[in-house]
Amino acid sequence: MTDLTVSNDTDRKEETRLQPGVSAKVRKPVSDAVSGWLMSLPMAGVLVFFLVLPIIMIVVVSFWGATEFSIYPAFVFDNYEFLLTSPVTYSVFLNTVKYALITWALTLGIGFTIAYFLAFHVRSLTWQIVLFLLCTIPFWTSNIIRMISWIPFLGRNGIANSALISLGVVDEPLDWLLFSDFSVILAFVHLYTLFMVVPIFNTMMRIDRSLIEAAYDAGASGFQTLTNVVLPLTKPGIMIGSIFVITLVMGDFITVRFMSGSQKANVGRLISNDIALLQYPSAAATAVILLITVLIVIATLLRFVDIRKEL
Amino acid sequence: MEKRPRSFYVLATFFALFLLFLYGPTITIAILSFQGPQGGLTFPMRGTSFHWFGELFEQQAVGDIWGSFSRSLVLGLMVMTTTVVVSVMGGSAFRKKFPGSSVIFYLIITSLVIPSILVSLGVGLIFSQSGLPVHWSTSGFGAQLTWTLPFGLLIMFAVFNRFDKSYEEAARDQGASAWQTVRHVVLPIIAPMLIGVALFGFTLSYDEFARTLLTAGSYNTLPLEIYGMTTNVTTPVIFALGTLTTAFSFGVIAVFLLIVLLMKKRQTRHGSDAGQGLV
Amino acid sequence: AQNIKDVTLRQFGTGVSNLNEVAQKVKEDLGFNLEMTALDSDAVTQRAATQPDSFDIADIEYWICKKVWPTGNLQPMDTSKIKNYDKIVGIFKSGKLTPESDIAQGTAPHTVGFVDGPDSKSFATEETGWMTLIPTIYNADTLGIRPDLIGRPIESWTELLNPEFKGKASILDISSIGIMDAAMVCEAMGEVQYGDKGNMTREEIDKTMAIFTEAKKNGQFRAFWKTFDESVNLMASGEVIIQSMWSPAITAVKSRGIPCVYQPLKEGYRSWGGGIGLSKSLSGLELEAAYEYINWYLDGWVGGFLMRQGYYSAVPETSKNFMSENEWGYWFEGKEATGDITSPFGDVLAKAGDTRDGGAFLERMGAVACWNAVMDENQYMVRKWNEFIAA
Amino acid sequence: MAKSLDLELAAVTKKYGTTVAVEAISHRFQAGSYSCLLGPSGCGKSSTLRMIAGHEVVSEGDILLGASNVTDLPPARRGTAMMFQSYALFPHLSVIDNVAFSQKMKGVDKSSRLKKARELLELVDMAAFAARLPEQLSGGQQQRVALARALITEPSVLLLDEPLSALDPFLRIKMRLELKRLQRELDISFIHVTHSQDEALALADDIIVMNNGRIEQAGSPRDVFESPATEFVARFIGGHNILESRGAPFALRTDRLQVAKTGAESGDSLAATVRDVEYLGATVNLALETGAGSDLTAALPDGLFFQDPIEIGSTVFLSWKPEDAHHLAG
Amino acid sequence: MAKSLDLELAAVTKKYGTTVAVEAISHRFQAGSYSCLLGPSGCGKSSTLRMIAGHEVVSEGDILLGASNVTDLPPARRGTAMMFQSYALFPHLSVIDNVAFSQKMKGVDKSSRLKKARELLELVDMAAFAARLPEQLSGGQQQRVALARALITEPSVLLLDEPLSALDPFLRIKMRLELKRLQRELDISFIHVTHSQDEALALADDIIVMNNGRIEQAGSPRDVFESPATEFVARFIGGHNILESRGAPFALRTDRLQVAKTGAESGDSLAATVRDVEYLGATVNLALETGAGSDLTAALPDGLFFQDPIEIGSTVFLSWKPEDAHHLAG
Ligand SMILES: Nc1ncnc2c1ncn2[C@@H]1O[C@H](COP(=O)(O)OP(=O)(O)OP(=O)(O)O)[C@@H](O)[C@H]1O
Ligand SMILES: Nc1ncnc2c1ncn2[C@@H]1O[C@H](COP(=O)(O)OP(=O)(O)OP(=O)(O)O)[C@@H](O)[C@H]1O
Ligand SMILES: NCCCCNCCCN
Ligand SMILES: [Mg+2]
Ligand SMILES: [Mg+2]
Repeated sequence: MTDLTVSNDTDRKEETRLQPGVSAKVRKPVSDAVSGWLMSLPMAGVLVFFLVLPIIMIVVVSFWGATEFSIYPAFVFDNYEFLLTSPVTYSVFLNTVKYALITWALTLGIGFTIAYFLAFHVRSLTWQIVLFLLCTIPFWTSNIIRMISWIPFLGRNGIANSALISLGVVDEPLDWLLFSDFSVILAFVHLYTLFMVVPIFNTMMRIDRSLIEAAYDAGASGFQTLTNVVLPLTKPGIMIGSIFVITLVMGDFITVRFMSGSQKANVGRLISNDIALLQYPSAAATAVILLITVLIVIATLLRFVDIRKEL
Repeated sequence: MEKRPRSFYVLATFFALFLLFLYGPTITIAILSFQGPQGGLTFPMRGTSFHWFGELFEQQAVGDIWGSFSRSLVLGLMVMTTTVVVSVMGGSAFRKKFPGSSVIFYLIITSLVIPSILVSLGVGLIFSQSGLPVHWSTSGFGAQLTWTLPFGLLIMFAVFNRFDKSYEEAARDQGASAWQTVRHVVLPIIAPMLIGVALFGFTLSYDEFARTLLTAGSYNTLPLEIYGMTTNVTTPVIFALGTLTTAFSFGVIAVFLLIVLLMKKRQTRHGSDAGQGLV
Repeated sequence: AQNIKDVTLRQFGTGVSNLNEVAQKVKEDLGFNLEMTALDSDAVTQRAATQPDSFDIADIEYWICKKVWPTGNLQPMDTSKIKNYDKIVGIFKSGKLTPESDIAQGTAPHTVGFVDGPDSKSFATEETGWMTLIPTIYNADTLGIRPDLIGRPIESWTELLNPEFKGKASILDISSIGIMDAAMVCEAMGEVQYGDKGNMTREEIDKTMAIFTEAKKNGQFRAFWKTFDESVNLMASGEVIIQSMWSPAITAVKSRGIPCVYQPLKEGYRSWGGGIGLSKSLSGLELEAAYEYINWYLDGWVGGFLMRQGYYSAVPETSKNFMSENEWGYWFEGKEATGDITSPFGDVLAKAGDTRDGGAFLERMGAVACWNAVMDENQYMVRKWNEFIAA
Repeated sequence: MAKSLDLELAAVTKKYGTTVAVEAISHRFQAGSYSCLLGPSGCGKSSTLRMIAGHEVVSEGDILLGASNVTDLPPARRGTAMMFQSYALFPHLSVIDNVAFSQKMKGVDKSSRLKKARELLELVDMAAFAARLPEQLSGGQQQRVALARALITEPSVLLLDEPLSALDPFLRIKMRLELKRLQRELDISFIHVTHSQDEALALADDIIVMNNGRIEQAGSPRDVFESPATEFVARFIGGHNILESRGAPFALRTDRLQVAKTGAESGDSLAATVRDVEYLGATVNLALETGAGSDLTAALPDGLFFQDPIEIGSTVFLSWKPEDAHHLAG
Repeated sequence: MAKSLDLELAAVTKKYGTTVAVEAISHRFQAGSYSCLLGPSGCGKSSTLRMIAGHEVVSEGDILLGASNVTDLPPARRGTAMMFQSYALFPHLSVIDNVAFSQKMKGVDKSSRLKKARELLELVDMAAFAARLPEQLSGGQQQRVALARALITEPSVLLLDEPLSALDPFLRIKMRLELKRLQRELDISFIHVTHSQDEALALADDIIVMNNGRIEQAGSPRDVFESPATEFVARFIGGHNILESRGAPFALRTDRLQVAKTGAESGDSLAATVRDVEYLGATVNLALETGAGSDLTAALPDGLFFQDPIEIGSTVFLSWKPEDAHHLAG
C-alpha cells in the first residue's frame, strides 16, 4: 500500500549508480517525481507564500527597530535582549507551559475515555458518526459568542453556581469558577478535547478486535486490557492528539484573555499586546522564541511516533 | 439486543456528562437568546420572548451580522473547496516518492503547530511591506489555508493509506486515462471522506479568529465582526444567532441520519444475498 | 461623469461611534454610501497604522493619533472647507474649554490636532488651518458603581482599591487608558505625586504599577476588561460593582433595569476625545464626498444622536437643533428631566426628575484632570503594564 | 497441562438480531479428541466456537465442560483457550511477553512467568525467537507463538478458528502435522474450525459438518467420507458424485466411478461426454456430463489415464459396483 | 474476441530499489494457452504479471506481444487485461457499470456499452445481477463480474493474480473449472498466478515454476509433476519425496512408495517409523521417519490402507521401483 516514506535516499543512490553507461534497456520511472511535484505545487505554493515567507518576515522583523508608530529595518538584538532579560518573559512562558501541560493531561484523560467509548462500546459506524457530530455542533457557533456565554454560565449568578447552590453543594457562589486559571483551563479543555478524541479514536479503530478478545482469553480484566493492550496500541493517536492540543494551547491568546478576565498572561497574549501597540519587532522576537519552543516540543513528540504511518 | 457490560453504562454516563459540558455554553446561549426585549447577555432573565430572533434580521446598532456572515460563508466555502482540492492533490502527490516531499511534509507540520497569531502577523507584514492590500479573500484566505490544509492533508494521508491501489490499476487497465481514473474511480470512492475534509475545512474557517485578525482588511468576517460589535453594547441578538446556528447544525445532522437510514432501507430492498455461501 | 451618489466611503472605528444609523442617515441626506466596520480598539490602531488602503475614513481617538499620524497614512484637513469649524469647542482648538480653564494633563486633543501643512508629519502647537482629526465625540470618564450593591456614597478614585471591594473591582486593560485610571487612583491615595500623569517618568510608572500589582495579587480585581461590552456584562451580572467605565456603558446597564451610577469623583475626570481622519489615498470625488460627510457630521444630527447616548458633540450648538428641550436640558445642561429620556434606540434611560450624573457639560468637562495619553515613556509603560497583567 | 474434559453443547443457539446464526445445536466433544467444525462460509462455525470460548453470548442453550456449566463464565475462567485466525499476537509485545501475558495478568512475578513462557516456546520450537516482535516473524512462526500463548493457560480445550488459512499451501500441510502432533502429546481437546475438507479429514478424530446453523453430520472422518449422511455432506466433503436411482439420491465416490471408452448404456452403465480433464498429478479428474444433464466427476489414477488418454468431447461409458453406491437421506 | 498472440518475456528484470524481485527471466507464452506462474510467496510471480500488465515498470528487458514490443505501452494499449486478486471491482458502480467501464472511458455511448456489457455478463452467467453493487455479491459472483470486466476489452492475454484465493475450497474448485472452460471457449491466452500446486496442475497447459525471482522449470503439468527438474520443484509441486542415492538427490512420488509391514532393510528397502497417519478420503498419507533422519511420505489408497491399517509408531519397510526414482539436478 501507499508508503509515505519521505526519504528518497535509496532512489537517489540508485539513480546515480545506474546512470553512467548502462544499456538503454534500463528503465527508471521519472514521471513520479514530476507528477508528484505538479500535484503538490498548489500546496507548496500556499505554504511558501503564507507560511514560509511570513516566518522569514517575522524572523527578519524580530531584528528590526520600532518607534511608537512604525518599524524600520535594522539589525538589532534589542528585542531579544529585552525579552530574554525580562523576568516577565520567563514567568509568562512558564505559565504558558503550565496551561499546556494541565490542559494536555485533562484532554488526554477525557479524550481517551471518550474515544474509548466511541470506538469500543458504540457498535455501529452510523452511531459513532452521529455521536461524534453531536460533539462538534457546539463548535459551529462562533467561539466569540461561546466565550461571552461563559460568564452567564460560570459567573456568580451563572447557571453553574445557581445549580450548585440549589443542589445544596455550596452556600456561597464559587468565585473561582470564572476569571481564574480554572476557567481558562476549562475553556481550553472545552475547545480542544475533540482534537484529542479524533486521532485517538482513529488509532483505536485500527486495533484488531481479536487482540482485545485475546487479552480477555488470557484472563485480563477490563482494566488490565485497557492498560496492557489498548493503551500501548493507542500511543500513536495519543501523540498526534498531544501535538494538536499542546500547540493549540501554546499559541492561544484569546481564550486566556477572555477566560481569565485579562488577569493572566501567556505568550500569545504578550505577542498580541505587542501587536496591538504596534511593537511588531518585539512581537516578532517573542513569536520566534515561541515558535522555537513549540517546534522543539513537537520534534520531541515526533521522535516517538511516525505520524505518516499512523494515519 | 445483547446485554451491555457495566463499563458501558459508566462510560456512557461519562460521555453524556462530556456532552453536557460541551453544550454548557450552547445551552446558556439557547436560554439567553429567549431574553425579553429588556434582557441582556447575562442572567437574570428579564422575561422571555422571541424578540431577539426578530432583531437578528433587523439592522444592528453596530456591525453588520449578515454582511459579515455572508463573507464568512463565502470565505468558508472558498477555503473548503480549496482545502479539498489542494489536499486531494497533495495527498495524491504524497503517494509517490518525489524529491522534496519531506520538505513539504515538515512545512505542513510547521503550519499545523505554528501559533495562529504568528501567521496573522507574518501574512499581514508581508502584505503591508510589499504594498499589497490585505483583504479577507486574499490574505485572509491564504492565512486560513495554512490552518486547514494541514488537517486536510493529514486526513488525505489516512484516506489514501486505506485506499486500495488496485482500483486505480484496474481503471488504467480498462483504458482510463490518468484524469479519467481520478474522475471516475478515485474521487467517487473517496467522496465520503472528502465530505469530512470539506466539513473540517469549513468549520475551521468559519470560526477562525486569530489568523483573520490581521489579514481581513476592510471588511470583517463574522467572528471579527462579532468581536467588533462588543465594542458597543451587544444584545442577545448574537445569542439568537448562536441558537439558530445550533438548530441549523442539528438539522444538518438529522438530514444526514435520514439519508443514511434511507440508504440502508434501499439496500435491504435491493435484496442482498451476499455471503450466502455456495455462489 | 462620476456621480457623488456612486461613491462609497469605508469607515472603521470602534463600535462606540461606528453606528449603522449614521450610515443610513448619510445615505438619506447625502446620497452616497458609507460602509461601517466596527473593530476593537487594538485593531483600530493597527488598521490606521498599518493598512492605509483598507479605509477611507478613520474614526479614532486623539491619543491614537500620536501613533498614527507619523506613519503618513492620514491626510490633514483644510479647515477652510469645514463649515462649522468656528463652532467647534475650544478643547479641540486651544485646549481650553473656556478661556479661563486650565489645560488638563495627558494627550490633550489640541496638542495633536494640527499640523503645519498638507504634507507635514509633525504636530503644530497651535491652530494652523490643517487639522489632523475633525473632533466628533468626547466625554469625561469616571468610575461606574452599583449603588445597590455598595450602599454608600463613593467620592474618590481611591475606592477602586478599597479592600472592601476585594474581588469586585475592575479596570480596563487598554494600557494607554488604564494607566491613566491607575494614576488617578494613586494620586488620590496620595501614594504618588505626578509631574504630569500624561507623561510619567519611569519612576512614576514603576510606583503606580507596583501599587496596582500589589492590589491585583491581593485579589482586588475580579477581571479586567477590554471591550465596552465586557464592562457592561461585568457590571450587569454583578461580577463587579466598581470599575472604570464609559458613560454609554452605564447607560446600557441602566437600560436593563439595573441600578448603575456614573460616579463623579472629587479628583475629577479622565477624558478622551475622538475624531475622524481621512486616508492619505483619498482624492478627487471621494475626497469631496469625505468633506461633505465631515460637514454633515458637524451639522448636528450625529451630534444629537451621540449626545442622546451620553457623549458630547464637538459642535454642541448644532446638535441642539436635533434634540428636544428636555433632552438638551438633561444631557447638556445638567437639568432635571421633564419627561422620559430615551436613547436613540428607544430605551428609557431616565425619568422625569432625574438628573445626569456629574451635571452639566461645563461642570463635567471643566473637571477633567487628564486625557488619555501616549507618553514619551510609552514603550516602557507598556512593558510594565504587561508585567502587571502577567503578575 | 490440565486434565482434558468432555465439552458438551446442549441446544445452543446464537442469534444476531433476527438472524439465527446457530440453531439449537447439540454435540459432545470427547475429552482429548481433535474435532473439526467444517462447513461453508457463514454456516455458523465461528459463532459456535466463539460461544464456546465465551467471546459471544449464548442466546439459548448451555455449554458444559466436564460437570460444570460454563455458559456464562468469562473466557478466562472456562478452561478453554482460543487461537485466533490471524493469531492476534500483541504487536507491541515481544514473543516471550506475548506468551507470558496471561501469567502477567494473574500477577505472577516476572522471573517465574518468563520461565514458564520459555518452556512453552520450547514446546513449539520457538525459544530462539523469544525477543522478536510478532511483525518480525513469518506466518508459520507467528502461528506457533499464538499456540504457545494459548497453551500457557493450561486449557482443557483449545479452540482454533481457521488456524491454517493465513498460511500458504506448503506451510499449511506442514503446520497441520504439527498441530496434530501437539494435540496428541498434550492430550487435550482441540476444536478446530475450517472450511477445508482436506484439513478436516487429515486432522480430525471427529468431524462436525455444519450447514445453515445446524449440524448435518458428525462422526469420524471415515464415517463422514465413506457414509455421508446427506447430499449436502456428500457434496461438501468432496470426492463424491451425487446420482439418483428411482427418485432416491445416492453418493458415489469419484474414484469408484469406472470409465470405459466403449460400452453400452444399460443398467448400471451410463453414457457421458467428457467436458474437461483436470490433471492433478497422481490423479486425473474427468468432468463428465450425462444425458440427464447431471455433472459427474471421475477420478482416475494418472498411470491408468495416461495409458489410454481420453479426449475432451469424447463419449465414455460409466459404471460402478453396487456396493460403492451409498444411499443418502433427503 | 481478439486474436490470441504469443507473449514473450526477454530477459525481464524487476528491481525495487536494491531488491531484485525478478531476475532476467525469459519465457514464451504460447498463443491461446493457459499458463500458470507457480511459486512460493515472494518469488516474484506478481511482479512478473504486473510487468506484463504494464502496472509495474520493467527495469530491464523487453516484453513482446506478437510482433510488437509492448514494454513501455500503457496497460490499456498492450492487448492485455488483468483480473485482480481481490477483484478490485469499483465499489461505487453497479455490476453492469463496472463491466461497461472501459467502454465508457472510450466514449462509447450509453446504450451500446450497456448492451455489450450485458453480453459479457451473460457469458459469465451474471446478467441477473446487473443492478447490484459489488458489496452485494458473494465472492464467486464478484469474481465472475471481474472476469466480465476484464474480457470486455477483448484482450489477447488475460492476466489473473491469484484469482481463486479469496474463495472457499468448494467454490475454488468450481470456479477453476469455469476459468478453464472460458479460456478454451475464448481461445485467448490466460496467465494465472497461484501458489497452489493443485490449481496449477488442474488448469495449466504450461506451468512456470518460479523461485527467488527466477524460473526453475517450465513445462506441461505432467512434465513438471513427473520430471521435476530440481529439488525445489519436486518439493514445491508436492506429492514427492526427496531421497538421496550416492550423493545424488532423486525424487520419488509419494504414491509410488511401497509400504510393507514386514521386510528387511536391504538395497532398495528402507526401514521407517510411522510418525503420523493422515486420512484424506481417497488416500491415506503416512508420515514416515527413516533412520537417516529424513522425513518421507507415503500415499496409500484408502482401500488398501484400511485392509490392513498401520499404527502410528510401528515400523514399516519401504521400497520402490527403480524406474519411479527420478533424478534431480543439483
Ligand atoms: N456480529 C454479527 N452480527 C450479525 N450477524 C453476524 C455476526 N457475526 C456473524 N453473523 C452472521 O451469522 C452467520 C454465521 O456467521 P459465522 O461467522 O459463525 O460463520 P462462519 O461459519 O464462521 O463463516 P466463515 O467461514 O465465513 O468464517 C452469518 O450469516 C453471519 O453473517
Ligand atoms: N512495491 C514494492 N517495493 C519493494 N519491494 C517489493 C514491491 N513489491 C514486491 N516487492 C518485493 O519483491 C519480491 C517479489 O514480490 P512479488 O509480489 O512479485 O511476489 P509474489 O510471488 O507475488 O508473492 P506472493 O505469493 O506473496 O504474492 C518480494 O520480495 C517483495 O517483497
Ligand atoms: N470615535 C472614537 C471613539 C473612541 C471611543 N473610545 C472610547 C474611550 C472611552 N474612554
Ligand atoms: Mg468464521
Ligand atoms: Mg503476489
